[in-house]
Formats: sequence, structure tokens, C-alpha cells
Amino acid sequence: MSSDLKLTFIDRLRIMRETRFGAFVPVLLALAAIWTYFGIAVPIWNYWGDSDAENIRFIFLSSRNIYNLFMQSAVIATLAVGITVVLLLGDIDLSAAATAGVCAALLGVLVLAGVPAWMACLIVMGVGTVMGAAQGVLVAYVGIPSFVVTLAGLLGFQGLMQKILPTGNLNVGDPFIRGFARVLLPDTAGWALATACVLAFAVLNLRKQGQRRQKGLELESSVAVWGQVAFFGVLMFATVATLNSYRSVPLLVVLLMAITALVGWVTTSTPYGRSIFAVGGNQESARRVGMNVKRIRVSAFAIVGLMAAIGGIFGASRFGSVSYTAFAGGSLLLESIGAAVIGGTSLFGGRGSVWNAILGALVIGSLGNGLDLSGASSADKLMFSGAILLLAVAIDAVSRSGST
Amino acid sequence: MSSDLKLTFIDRLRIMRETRFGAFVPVLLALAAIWTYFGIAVPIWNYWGDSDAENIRFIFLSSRNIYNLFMQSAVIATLAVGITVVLLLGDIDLSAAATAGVCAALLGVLVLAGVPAWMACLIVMGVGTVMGAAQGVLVAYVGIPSFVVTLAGLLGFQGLMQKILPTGNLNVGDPFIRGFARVLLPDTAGWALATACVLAFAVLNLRKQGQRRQKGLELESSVAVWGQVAFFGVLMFATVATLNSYRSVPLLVVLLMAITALVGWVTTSTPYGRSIFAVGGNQESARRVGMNVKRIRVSAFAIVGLMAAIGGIFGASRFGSVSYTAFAGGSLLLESIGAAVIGGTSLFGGRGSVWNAILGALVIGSLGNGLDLSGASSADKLMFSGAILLLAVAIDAVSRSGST
Amino acid sequence: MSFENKTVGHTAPPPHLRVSGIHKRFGGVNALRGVDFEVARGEVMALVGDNGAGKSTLMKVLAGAHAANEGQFFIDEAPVNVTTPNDANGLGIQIVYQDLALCENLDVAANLSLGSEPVKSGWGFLPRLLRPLDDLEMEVKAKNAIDRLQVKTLQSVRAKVGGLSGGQRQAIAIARAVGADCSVVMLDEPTAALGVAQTRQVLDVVKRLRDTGHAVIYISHNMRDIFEVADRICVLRHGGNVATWRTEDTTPDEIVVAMTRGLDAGANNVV
Amino acid sequence: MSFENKTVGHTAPPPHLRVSGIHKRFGGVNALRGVDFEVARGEVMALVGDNGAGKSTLMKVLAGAHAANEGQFFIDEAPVNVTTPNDANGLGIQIVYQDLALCENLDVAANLSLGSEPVKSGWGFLPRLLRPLDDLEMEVKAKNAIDRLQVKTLQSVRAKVGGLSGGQRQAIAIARAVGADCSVVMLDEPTAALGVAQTRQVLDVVKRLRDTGHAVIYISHNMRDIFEVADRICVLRHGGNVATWRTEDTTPDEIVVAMTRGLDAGANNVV
Amino acid sequence: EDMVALLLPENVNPRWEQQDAAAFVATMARIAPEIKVEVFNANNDTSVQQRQAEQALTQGAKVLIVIPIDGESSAIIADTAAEEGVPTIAYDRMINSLNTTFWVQADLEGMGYDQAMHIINNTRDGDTFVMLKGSPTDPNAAVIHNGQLRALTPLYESGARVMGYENWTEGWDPTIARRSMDQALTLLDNGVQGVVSSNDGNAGAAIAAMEEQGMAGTVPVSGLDCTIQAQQLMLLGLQTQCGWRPLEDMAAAAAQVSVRLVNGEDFSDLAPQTVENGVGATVAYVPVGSYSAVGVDGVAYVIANDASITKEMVCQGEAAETTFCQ
Ligand SMILES: Nc1ncnc2c1ncn2[C@@H]1O[C@H](COP(=O)(O)OP(=O)(O)OP(=O)(O)O)[C@@H](O)[C@H]1O
Ligand SMILES: Nc1ncnc2c1ncn2[C@@H]1O[C@H](COP(=O)(O)OP(=O)(O)OP(=O)(O)O)[C@@H](O)[C@H]1O
Ligand SMILES: [Mg+2]
Ligand SMILES: [Mg+2]
Repeated sequence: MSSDLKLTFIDRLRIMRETRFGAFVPVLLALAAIWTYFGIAVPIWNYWGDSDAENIRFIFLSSRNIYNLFMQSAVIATLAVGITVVLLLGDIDLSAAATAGVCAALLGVLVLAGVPAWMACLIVMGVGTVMGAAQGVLVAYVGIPSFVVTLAGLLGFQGLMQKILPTGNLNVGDPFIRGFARVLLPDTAGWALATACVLAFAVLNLRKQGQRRQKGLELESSVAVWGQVAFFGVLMFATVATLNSYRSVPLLVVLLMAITALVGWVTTSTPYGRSIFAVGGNQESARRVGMNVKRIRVSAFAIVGLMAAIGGIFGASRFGSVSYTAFAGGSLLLESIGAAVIGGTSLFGGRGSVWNAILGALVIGSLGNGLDLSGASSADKLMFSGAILLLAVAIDAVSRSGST
Repeated sequence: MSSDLKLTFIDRLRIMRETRFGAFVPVLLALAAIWTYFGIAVPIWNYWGDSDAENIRFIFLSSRNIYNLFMQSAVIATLAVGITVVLLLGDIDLSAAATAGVCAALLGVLVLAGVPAWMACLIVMGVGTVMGAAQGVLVAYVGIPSFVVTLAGLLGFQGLMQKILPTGNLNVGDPFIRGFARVLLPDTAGWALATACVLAFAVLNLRKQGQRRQKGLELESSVAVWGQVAFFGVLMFATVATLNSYRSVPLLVVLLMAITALVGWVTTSTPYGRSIFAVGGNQESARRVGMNVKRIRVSAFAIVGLMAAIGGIFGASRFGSVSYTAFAGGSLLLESIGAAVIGGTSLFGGRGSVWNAILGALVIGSLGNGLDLSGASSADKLMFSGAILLLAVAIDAVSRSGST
Repeated sequence: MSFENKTVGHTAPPPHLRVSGIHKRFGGVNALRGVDFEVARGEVMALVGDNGAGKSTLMKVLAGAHAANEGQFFIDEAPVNVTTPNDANGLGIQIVYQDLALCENLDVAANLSLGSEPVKSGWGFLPRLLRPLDDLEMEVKAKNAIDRLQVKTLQSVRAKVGGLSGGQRQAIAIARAVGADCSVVMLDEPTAALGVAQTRQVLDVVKRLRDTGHAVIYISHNMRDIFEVADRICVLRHGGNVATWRTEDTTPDEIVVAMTRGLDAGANNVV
Repeated sequence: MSFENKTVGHTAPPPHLRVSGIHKRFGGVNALRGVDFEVARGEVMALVGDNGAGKSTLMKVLAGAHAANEGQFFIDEAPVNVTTPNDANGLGIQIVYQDLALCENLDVAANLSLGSEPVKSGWGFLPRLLRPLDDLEMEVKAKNAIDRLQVKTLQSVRAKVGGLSGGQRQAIAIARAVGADCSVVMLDEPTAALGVAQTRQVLDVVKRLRDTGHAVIYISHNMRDIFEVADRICVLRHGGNVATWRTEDTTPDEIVVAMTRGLDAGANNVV
Repeated sequence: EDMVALLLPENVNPRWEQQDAAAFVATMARIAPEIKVEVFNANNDTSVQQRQAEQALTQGAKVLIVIPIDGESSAIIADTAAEEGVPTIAYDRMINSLNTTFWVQADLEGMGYDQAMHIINNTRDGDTFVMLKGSPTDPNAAVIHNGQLRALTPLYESGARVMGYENWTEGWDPTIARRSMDQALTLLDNGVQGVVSSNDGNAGAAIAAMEEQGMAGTVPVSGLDCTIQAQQLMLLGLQTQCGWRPLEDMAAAAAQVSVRLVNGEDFSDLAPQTVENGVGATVAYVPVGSYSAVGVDGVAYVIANDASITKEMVCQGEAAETTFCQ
């Protein structure tokens, strides 16, 4: 009996999704598609279309632009990581961007008032956490849908930000705060860091494989194990090489990766993270096995508040200023939620990952970055980014479709 | 055995929710709370606080302001009705306001180009339907989450609106279109309409009760039946009396009610509406009993597109102009979704009603209206409306909590 | 391995519904590997197998809820195409799913009519989907159906299904399937959650369906019930056919052995 | 009506878990109207009743999943407070819910450890919730538990529960409850979806639990299983007690009659 | 190939793309056809504007002409550009950075003053005003408002005019302006004799609200930008004033300075004045006048002086029936 029928491409995609690294595949494909388009197709098109051009300029893929892209996506990514955590629960947070705005505004005001910058950072992180947790309490204990609580939060925090910043904006010149976005790691430090990460990743993976063998558990194919290590290694070294070839690795990127790694580890590898997934998958089941669903919910909102505060600090650092439009009034909210969702995190809870949110943020960032390079009119850009967004997510959708 | 223990207030609320009219109770309570606050508490507060005031002015509850309130909430309500339909499916539509904007812009351009106004209205209703349906196709057939499709739609339609309105705004002076918001029913016609509605409601209810008795089905208590009729009657006559005492019933309000009644009837009393609830409750079950889930989804998005187009027409009529900020760029989107959710419609599908969306729109409208009357600063207003929003929905949440 | 010779031969009635070579894969899992199956009108075909043998998957394929990766369908030996539940409905196939497939947000009456809601007459100018529902008719139908299954604790057909007990839900799912107009009824562990009296009723319904010329497929782990109602018993194991027996030619023990260990260890008195 | 005299008297072992006067209302539905119930260590108490009698509701109240509107709880005759599943967990109460309560988005191993995940040692400085999971340990545990219940078709403990068959899921729910450290085990129709061999295993597990001094509550509609494992049988009807019998003093028929028609029509040889 | 980048703040107000950018590109094409111009639009999001500045620098822009969303958050743009040795021109709004090279501006405060004066001149003692202010988060709205207050505060204090109602308009959203006007009319029982509106969108909303009360055309209404919509309303006698800036002059000044900067030439002859900005830097400055267009004559002036607006564009719809258009 031919039980090994030929697998279609979509079957393969679907099987791949099940693996730990496979969940990255759709969003990576989307990213690759966008990069190919902006990085290769557009320049070639322009070159052939423009008789005056002397040579093709691959600006989008230049190391300088990649550096820009990372910096431009950092704030969205920070918020998206936080939002992913509440999305995993099946909740939503519409107030994250406004929270970031309030925290950034507060940071600016505090620094202006002479509070040491590091202490101001700690204070706003605390404030952000409390703002998130307060909304979490309303969701968990009063039972108001998170959409409404955070919509109210959005309104309230917008108002609060206007109170804190009566003129709507403020310069932030403090060197400590500006440092997050300005300080660059020395080239060698970047290489050392990358090497350390790759080594640690390889050792952990191989040790786990060894333990599995010892305990008689099913093994991952060694192709997969080595493939993962190789993939991770190539990614790390390529990133460091690219960034070094322009300036070098910025502190902001390192911090973002470290925070994401921490949140990622907490959500996937601790009892707490497990309970987030359990609540997202089946809240009633989670409650019945004795998990404190309410407390988990509050803590998840606290995390998104904290991440929003960090996003606010990063934003203040990168923008060198705090303004209402950059946070509360702008497109940051939809972009961060979009980043999480493009990463494949479900709005219905129980499925997703913070790493994918980072990739989703890169997708969103690449769109804006690439379109800005292309010089289209603003109406065209809007329409175009809508279309590309759809294409990017269609890959994910098709790889999952029919699995019901 | 004492099986009839005393029922707590929350128990009663919860039992009431189960009845057909009971679902209105929480949002009506919220509305009543807001009206009491702005209509009675604030004037009295101002009166005592202000030694110069000669007499208390209950402006919020004046018939003129109620008239304003209805007109101010009409566009939000129109969109909220449409959005409720997709929310019932468990989907979301972030593009509704942008669709309304595109339709309004197109309407303005068509009328300017000399197309007869009634035909322009039909055309934009068609266009809106197609825009909605196109997004529905992407959601249903390609399987992209509706959040992403409509986020892309939001971007794309914003761009489209800018293309249609290169100058950003346009006067709409056509008397036919302005007529929707300007024409008033004669006083007597208002009374006649109200009487006819109440009579029809009473007759239908009583006939149904008779048929139930005949077929041996469980009867509703006649208190409930007569209570409903009385409640509906009082509501209708009070509304007409209030509106007549200022000017009279505006055509816009009649149209909105008629459309809502139609959509309400379709969603609750036809096989199509049943299938919307079934898909929202359990998509897989609906598919398995042979419902064409994909087609239902597309049609629901078509409905929201159509309602958005109607909202666009109403908006153009009321504002006398079409501008980017009033539709695509403004707060219309979040307010309409908020209205639907405040009405008690679940974001997870399968629970809600379009009538509640109308009440939710009134809640949102009352907030803006009352705060504008109170003359607070814009930051205070934002914070205050967030707080009131929370309170309004907390009633609904508490009446449902613990039911799991 | 070829089992054709072990299934029922010429003496069996001509099959009404027949499938052959059904393969079904979920990602990397091969749930069905070339299954053949048939059922005739006026017969109760039992489908048994260990947990995870593929019974429910086969039912879902027959009902169009899953599309088979490979395989042919025949109704009265004419090839047909079944890829959606709608196709199966159109061919007169009704099914009670193991997981019931009810909508918890709707009431009992609505669930019982789901997908075939009665509409009021006299609105012929509207498309069927937009005619007014006849909800009184729905309630009457529901009440009768529930009464017939003796679910006495169900107070009202207007109660939401979300609040019902396991047995009450199962009764509703059964009532929905057997109430419809059809030629094939498939019941996937229909009595798992039912009480003694209700189980009795369901077995009676199954017999009545057989007597009225329906083709009935009955999945259960309860050997007693199976030997009471089934005419033939088809055993699945690891997603493949083991064999099909006439009920009168076999014993519960033999079936159990075939289910758990396959044919090699089982007896050989196969039809 | 007072049934106290009909329940087991002094000859019975002292109850480990006892509840009395439990009322539970859902909106307008009175699911439990003053139920008394008890179970001792080293005994299997069967709980039977028609569909919708209130068995599952009583179990959920005992497990803290529903808060009772009224009623007292006693553990070893000391009053305790049970309003959340956490309370029940703390008192050593484990339960298999009729609707299983699994998380479909998690894999088998994760579901088996849900709520009591093993963590790696050596991270004591962190709060327990934030220590690293020992997922290998989880997999080993899961594999052993599944093997014990003889669910042979389950290929991998890393498969998502969403893709499992009804029986496989039930096995996981059972494995989760009986694998935990506890004094009371409640099983709500645990074998409804299980195959013959697996049902056998579960009955053996139940007996083993009794022999190791656990208090076991067993809900089922299968009289044969009940008479095989139960020491006493408690009958519920319409949310109230009918009576409690010793298994050796009664017959399946008598129980069925008591379930469906109450005591008036039933026999009178109550303990 | 040299390139300069023009960074617009938003696309809601049509003037940036339609008038400023168009005039700038046209002037550049005339005076320095070899220099390419890239135009970006930030959709009112300061982080987007920063990104666009970075993209422009990546593409090799030699000069940035920035219309900042606000003066503070644009500082980093000038600073980043300076790190690359690229000069930054602040257009219309000042950039509060040490690295701002040149500023060309129309006097917004003065235009606010003109709006208020127009309303004052067309009302009598004791008349009641409604003030529809701009977006509370837009610094320019505050500048305009300050200008209005310069004219109005003395009269309010003396009781010559009465402040009946005032409200900010979040995001310049006409829906909100419309509601404000409704509420003002309700509160004051239609006792409104003048509407000091900060821009044309608010003016249009106010007029729609007054039409419903049959008051439109009897009350003076101010505006800003002189959009086509506003000019039509002025022809119909519904709006009475709008502030107009000679955007072409501004764009031309910016273009000329840009060319000098690209070529590394001195431009001090083009910018005789200097001002001190918010961080104490001295910035070369060219002020550009403004015009308060009133009534049909005002429309005629604007059409005559604004190359981006033609009579055909204004004479559409209802406005086509007016005597001006006939
Ligand atoms: N949607 C799915 N995704 C992945 N695997 C699946 C899916 N559905 C079924 N399977 C697998 O297919 C096999 C057969 O499942 P099926 O439900 O048909 O078993 P069954 O015979 O009905 O068992 P039971 O008696 O327990 O109901 C099982 O191993 C199961 O894990
Ligand atoms: N959440 C709920 N909301 C409303 N009614 C409920 C709810 N849960 C249970 N009920 C009602 O309470 C009664 C008892 O239900 P329960 O689930 O306890 O029955 P059961 O004895 O377990 O029946 P079965 O044998 O069918 O599982 C039923 O009539 C049911 O409709
Ligand atoms: Mg099955
Ligand atoms: Mg039960």
C-alpha cells in the first residue's frame, strides 16, 4: 500500500510549520519577497527604464540602508513583542502606543526636571508596567473585553500625554537616553557577541539531542539540528557583517534582541509561558487545571505595559524628542499590531511567537523604507503598502489553509 | 426543598439578558448613566458652583440637543451596524471608515461631474459593496486573517481616497444629497409613523403569542409581552415627541432606523442570518451542516461595504462636504467599532445585535456631545471619555461575568 | 495485503454507498491508508477499531468534512464526487459527528434545524436564504425530536446549547441527523454520553432506519450494542481495513482481537 | 423528602470528602437542589443518573470549577472552602472532566503536565513560575502514561492535541488526572470514547487507585462497568438525591429504574 | 547627479503637495534642471519623517528642505543631516536645532491676527463669538490661536466682544468641528455673531452647522489656506475670509537657497535677516508676507496670484452659478 504518496509543496510547507523553526518560514518568505522586490527588482527596473543611469544602484540592500532599516523598525518591534504576549492570551492591546507615548513624555519631563536619566528610565518602566497592569485588572477581574478597556486606555492615555506635554513635543538631549540609539558596539565586540550566541545555541541544541537519545525519546533528524545551527549562525554573522560594514552593531539592536530573547524564553520555556499559551488555547481548561487565569492576564498586560515603556524610551532615544504624533497620534499602534499579526500570531490566542513579531516588524519597516526609496506619491505608497501587506500574509495563510 | 432561593440582583440581570429585550439592558443602563450625568448632574453642579447663574439650564437633555445627538451619531451608527455583521462572524473590519471615505469622495466627484445624484448614490453603494466583497474574498477564499486584509484595505483605501480627492476636500451642495440630513418629516407624519410601528410591533407580538399557544409551545409571560410592547411604544413616542418639540423627525434618522430594522431582521430572522450566527459560534459546525461558510463571509463583508457606502452618503449629506480627515484619517473607525462592542457584540463572534450597535453609537455620540457642552480641555475630555467608556461597558461585563 | 476476498461477496446486498482506496493524510500523519468500505440500503454496517484507528476520519471523509487525498466514491455504483459537506448532503448523507458539531451560541431548536431551517410560505419572491424563518415550526420540530429521544431533563428548546449536559447535546446531534431526509445515516459513537434509556431509544431509531431502507453506518466501542443492531461489522486498524464480518458469523471476542491485534492473531471465519 | 436514612450508615467507612446541601443555579436553571454526597478513602463511589441529572455539575462543584450557590464541604469532616479549581487542587482533588478540558493548541506532553509542569532543578532563586521547564522530563512522563493506557495509535507525544481522535484525547485527560499526587480522583464518564482494551485499562487503574487508599468517584452510564468497580452507587435525579446503594445489595435494573423514575417506582432495599 | 529632498509633513492638507511641493519642483526645474528633487510625505508622523530623512540621506541628498511636523522632533533630522555634512532648510516652520541653516516662513501668527480682525471688523459691540481652534497636538494651531488672541483678548476683556464658546479640533477633523459648532449653537441658542475658525475645514463644518439653523451667510466666518472649497464658499457668501500665503514665493526662496547650498555657494544675499530659534541658534531667515482674502475680491486676488488655482477649478458645482463665475 502506497502510504508515502508524493507530498505537494503546500503539504511540505505545512509539515515544516510544525517544527520549531518552521513557523518562521512564511514570514521569512514574505520578507525575502519584499527585499527581492525593493532590493533587486526596483533598481533593475529603474536602470532599464532610465537611459541616463550609468550604473545600477542597489540602495535598498546597501549596508547603510539595512542599518537604517533595523533602527527604523526597532520601536515597532519592541511594541510588537509586548503585544504578541497579550495576543497569545487572545486579548488585544490598543493602548500600547499611547502607553509608550505617555512613558516617553514622562521620561522627557523627568529628565528636564533634573532626575538622573537612568533613574528616569526605571521610573517610566515602572509607570508603564502599572499602566498595563491596571488595564489587565479591568480585563481580568471586572471582565470587560480587552478591546474596550484598551480603547478606553488609548483615549485616556492620549489625554494624559497631552497633559504631560502641553505643547505636544519636547526635545530629549540627555546623552544617556540618546545613547541607546547612538552608541555603537566596537566591531570586534559585535563579532564576539555573534560567535558567543551561535556557540551557545549549538551547544544547547546538541546537548538536548544527546539527552533525548539517553532518555529514549524521539530524536530530531540531525539534518534538522545542524540545519538550525547553520541557519542561525549564517543569520547572526551576516547581520553583524552587514552592520559592521556600515558603522557597526548599534546598542539598540543588541538590547532589542536581548529583551526579545528574554521574553521569548519566558513565553516558551517556563511554566508561566506555558500557562499563557494554555489560557490562549482554552481559558476554561487552564482555569480548571488550577492556573490563576486572572493573575496571568494581569501579568501579561503588565508585560505589554513594560515593553511599551521600553519602546517609549527607545523612541525618545532614536527620535531625540518626544512628540504626540510619533506615538499616540500616529500609525505606531496599527503597525505594531500588524507586525505581530504578520508574524503569524493569531488574534484568537494560543498561537504565535515573539521572534515572529520581530520579523513582522521588519516586514512593516521594509515596506516603509523601500517605498520611501522608490519615490512614489503618498497616495500610491499607501495603496502599494496595502497590497504588499496582503501578499506577505497570503503566504502564511496559504501554508496554513485546509489544515482544518 | 427550597429550590427558589432569593435571586441576587446580578442573577436577575443575567436572567434578563437571556430574553430578547434583555440584551439591551446593559447598554441602556450605560446610556441612562451618561445622560443622567451630563443632563442632570453636570448642570446642577455648575449651578451650585457658579454664583452668577440665574437658573439651571438642562441643555444636554433639551430637545434641540437630543436632535443634535441623533444627527451626530448617525454616521457612526451606520458604520457600526455594518461592522456588527462582520463581528458576528468573528471577523473585524478596519477598513469600514476608509471605505466610507472612498464612497463619499466618489459621490462628490460624480455629482460634480454631472451624474444625477440618485444615480451617484446607487453607484457608490455598488462600489462600496464591491470593495467590501473583495476583502471578503481574500478573507474567505485565501484565508488571510480579516484583521490583516482590512488593515491593508485601510491603507489602500486611504490612498485611493487621496487619489479621488487630490485637493483633500470637496463641497457637496447637491440638494438631493444634502436632503438626507436636511429634510424633516412633517410633525404629523412622525406621529403616524410611530403609531404604525408600535401597532405593527404589538400585533406581531400578540399574534406570535397566539400561535405559540395554539401549537402548545412554551409561552412568554404576558407581562413580558405587554411590557415589551409598552416599552417599545414609550420609546417611539418619546423620541418622536422630543424631536417634534424641537423641529421634527429628520429623514436621516428614519432612514437609519429603517436600514437597521432591515439588517436586524435579516440577521435574526432569516436562514442567512442564522448562518451568520452559526459561523460565528462554530465555524466548523456550520461548514459541516452544509453551510457555504466562504460565501457567507464574503456576503457579510459586502454588507459592511454597503453600510459603509451608506455611511459615506449620510456623512457627505450631513457635513455638506467630503474631506479626508472626516472619514479615513479621523477617529470614525475606532468609534464605530467601539459602538458595536459597547453594544455588547462580541469580538469573537456569534453574539450581538445591530440594535445594540445603534445604542452603542448613541453612547459614543453622547460622550462627545456632553463633553463638548461641558467645555473641558481637550486632554481632560480624552481622559474623561476613556473613563466613561469603561464604566459604560463594566455594566455589561458584570451582568455577564461568572456565567461560565 | 489484499482483503477484497475477505469482504462480503455476492451474497451481500448491492452496496448503496461504496468507497475504495481512501487515503487521508494530516501533515505527516497517515490517518487512512487505502481504505475500502461499503454499506447497502436496509443494512446497519458497524465500523469498529481501536482508538485512533481512523474510524472518525473515514466518516468525515464520507461526509465531505475532510477531502480525501485519494480514493473513489460510488453511490449505487455510480462514481460521485464528495469534497464538501454540501456534496454529501446533496447525496442524502447525514452524519452525527463524534464531536457533535453544535453551535453553542444558538438554542436547541436552532441547532436542530441548522442548515435546513424551515421558512414561512408565501415569500417565494425572495431567495430562500432571505425568507423569514418559521421559528415556531422549528420549535415544534425540536420538541418532538427531543421527546422521542426521551431527554426529559431538557426544560426548554429555547435553551442555549452551551449550557447543556453532554448527553443532552448528543441527543440533539442525533435528532438533527435522523430527522433529516436522507438515504445514508452515519452515527459516530452516538451513545457515548447517553443514559441507559436514551441509548435504548437510539438503538431503536437505528433499527427503524434500517427497516425503512436507509443505509446506516454505526461506530461504537460497545460490543453489546454493535451485536444488537449491526448486520455486518467492518474492522479498521491503523488506518487500514482488517476485514468485514457478518454479525451472525462472528463473536465479540473475535472482533476485539481483530481490532487490537489484526487478523494474524484473529480467527479466520471471515465471510 | 429526606434521604439521610437511606444513605450508608455507621457501617460505612468514614467519608473522606463530604458535601451537603449543594445548590447550583445557572440563570433560571436549577441544576442542583440540595444534594448530599460523600466518598471515603479506599472506596469507589459511582454517581449515576439520567442525562442532565446534574452529575457533571456536582463534579464541577466538587472540583471548584463551578462555585456552588449554597452548600458545605468537608474533608475528613473538617469544613473547607472550595470555590476555585485551585482550592480543590490544594485539597488533593483531581478530576477528569466530561468535556476533557484539554488545550488543543498544545502538544500531548504539555497537556499531560498542564498546571504542574516539572521544572529543572538548580534555579531555586527564581519564582517557580519562571524556572525553566524540564520538557524532556515532561515527554518521558507523557510517554509512560500513554503507554500504560495502551493508546498504541498515538505516534508522538509531541503531536498537538487538536489533531487527536476522541479516544486519544480522553486517554490524555485520564492520564493527567491519575498521574497527579492526590487523595480524591473523580472521573466523569472516563471511558465514553475509549476502545475495549483502553476501557479495561481504565477500570484497572480505578481499582488500583482504590487499593492505594484513594477516594474515587466514578460517573458512567455503563452499568456493567459500574457494577464491576463501584463499592457504592449514588443516584441523582433532576438535581436531587434519590438514594445510595451498596453495589452488592442492588441490581442494574433497580438502579436504572431509580435513575429514570425515582424511588417511588424503585425497589426498597436501600442501605 | 545632485539631489535635494523635500520633506512634507502630511497629506491631509492639500496645500503641501499641491502648492508648496509643486512650486518648489517647478522652480528647481527652471533654475537648476540638473538637480533632482525627491519629495517625501510623512503623513503627520514624526517618526516617519525621520525615516524619510534617513532614506533621503541614504540616496545621497545634498540638501534637505524640511517642513517639520513640529519644531522639536525635527531637530534630529537636522542633526543627522549635519553629521553627513548636509545642510537643512526649515520651510514654513522653524526647526529648533543648532544645525538649521535657513528658514523661510509665512507669518502664521499674523494670519491668526488677520482672521480675528476680520471678524471683529464685521461685528458690533457686544457680539458673541465662537472660536473653532485647530488640533491641540499641532503646534501651528497654537501659533494661529495666539495671533487671534492678540486681537481678541483686549476686546474680550473690555466686554466689546463676548467669547461664547471655544473648542479645539482634534486632528483638524471637520466632524469634530461640526459637533463643536452644533454644541455652540445649542448652548448659545443661536446667539452667535462671528465664527473665528482657524482653518478652512473648520469653517466649512461651521457653515454646514449654521445652514441647518438658517444662519449661514449672515455670520462672518474666517479661514486659512484658501482651499478651493473655501473659495467656493466665499463666492456663495457663506465664508467671508481666508488667509492666503504666497506659497510660490516661499518655494522659490527655498529653491534658490537650495541651489546655492548644493553648489557650495554663499546665499547671504538671499537671506538678509536672521532670527534666533528655540535652542538659541542664529538662523538666516526670509519672511514672506500673507494676504487676508475677503469676499469675492479676495477670491479674485487669490486666483490671480496663485498659479496652482484657476478660475475653472473654483467655478464648479454651486459656485458656477455665482456672478463671479458667469
Ligand atoms: N485533524 C487532524 N490532524 C492531525 N491528525 C489527525 C487529525 N484527525 C485525526 N488525526 C489522526 O488520525 C488518526 C485517526 O483518528 P480518528 O479520529 O479517525 O480515530 P478514531 O478511529 O475515530 O478513534 P476514536 O475511537 O478514538 O474516536 C489518529 O491517530 C489521529 O491522531
Ligand atoms: N453552564 C450551564 N448553563 C446552564 N445550564 C446548565 C449549565 N451546565 C449545566 N446546566 C444544566 O444543568 C443540568 C445538569 O447538567 P449536568 O451536565 O450536570 O448533567 P449530567 O448529569 O452530567 O448529564 P450527562 O449524563 O448528560 O452528562 C442540565 O439540565 C443542564 O442543562
Ligand atoms: Mg472517533
Ligand atoms: Mg455529564
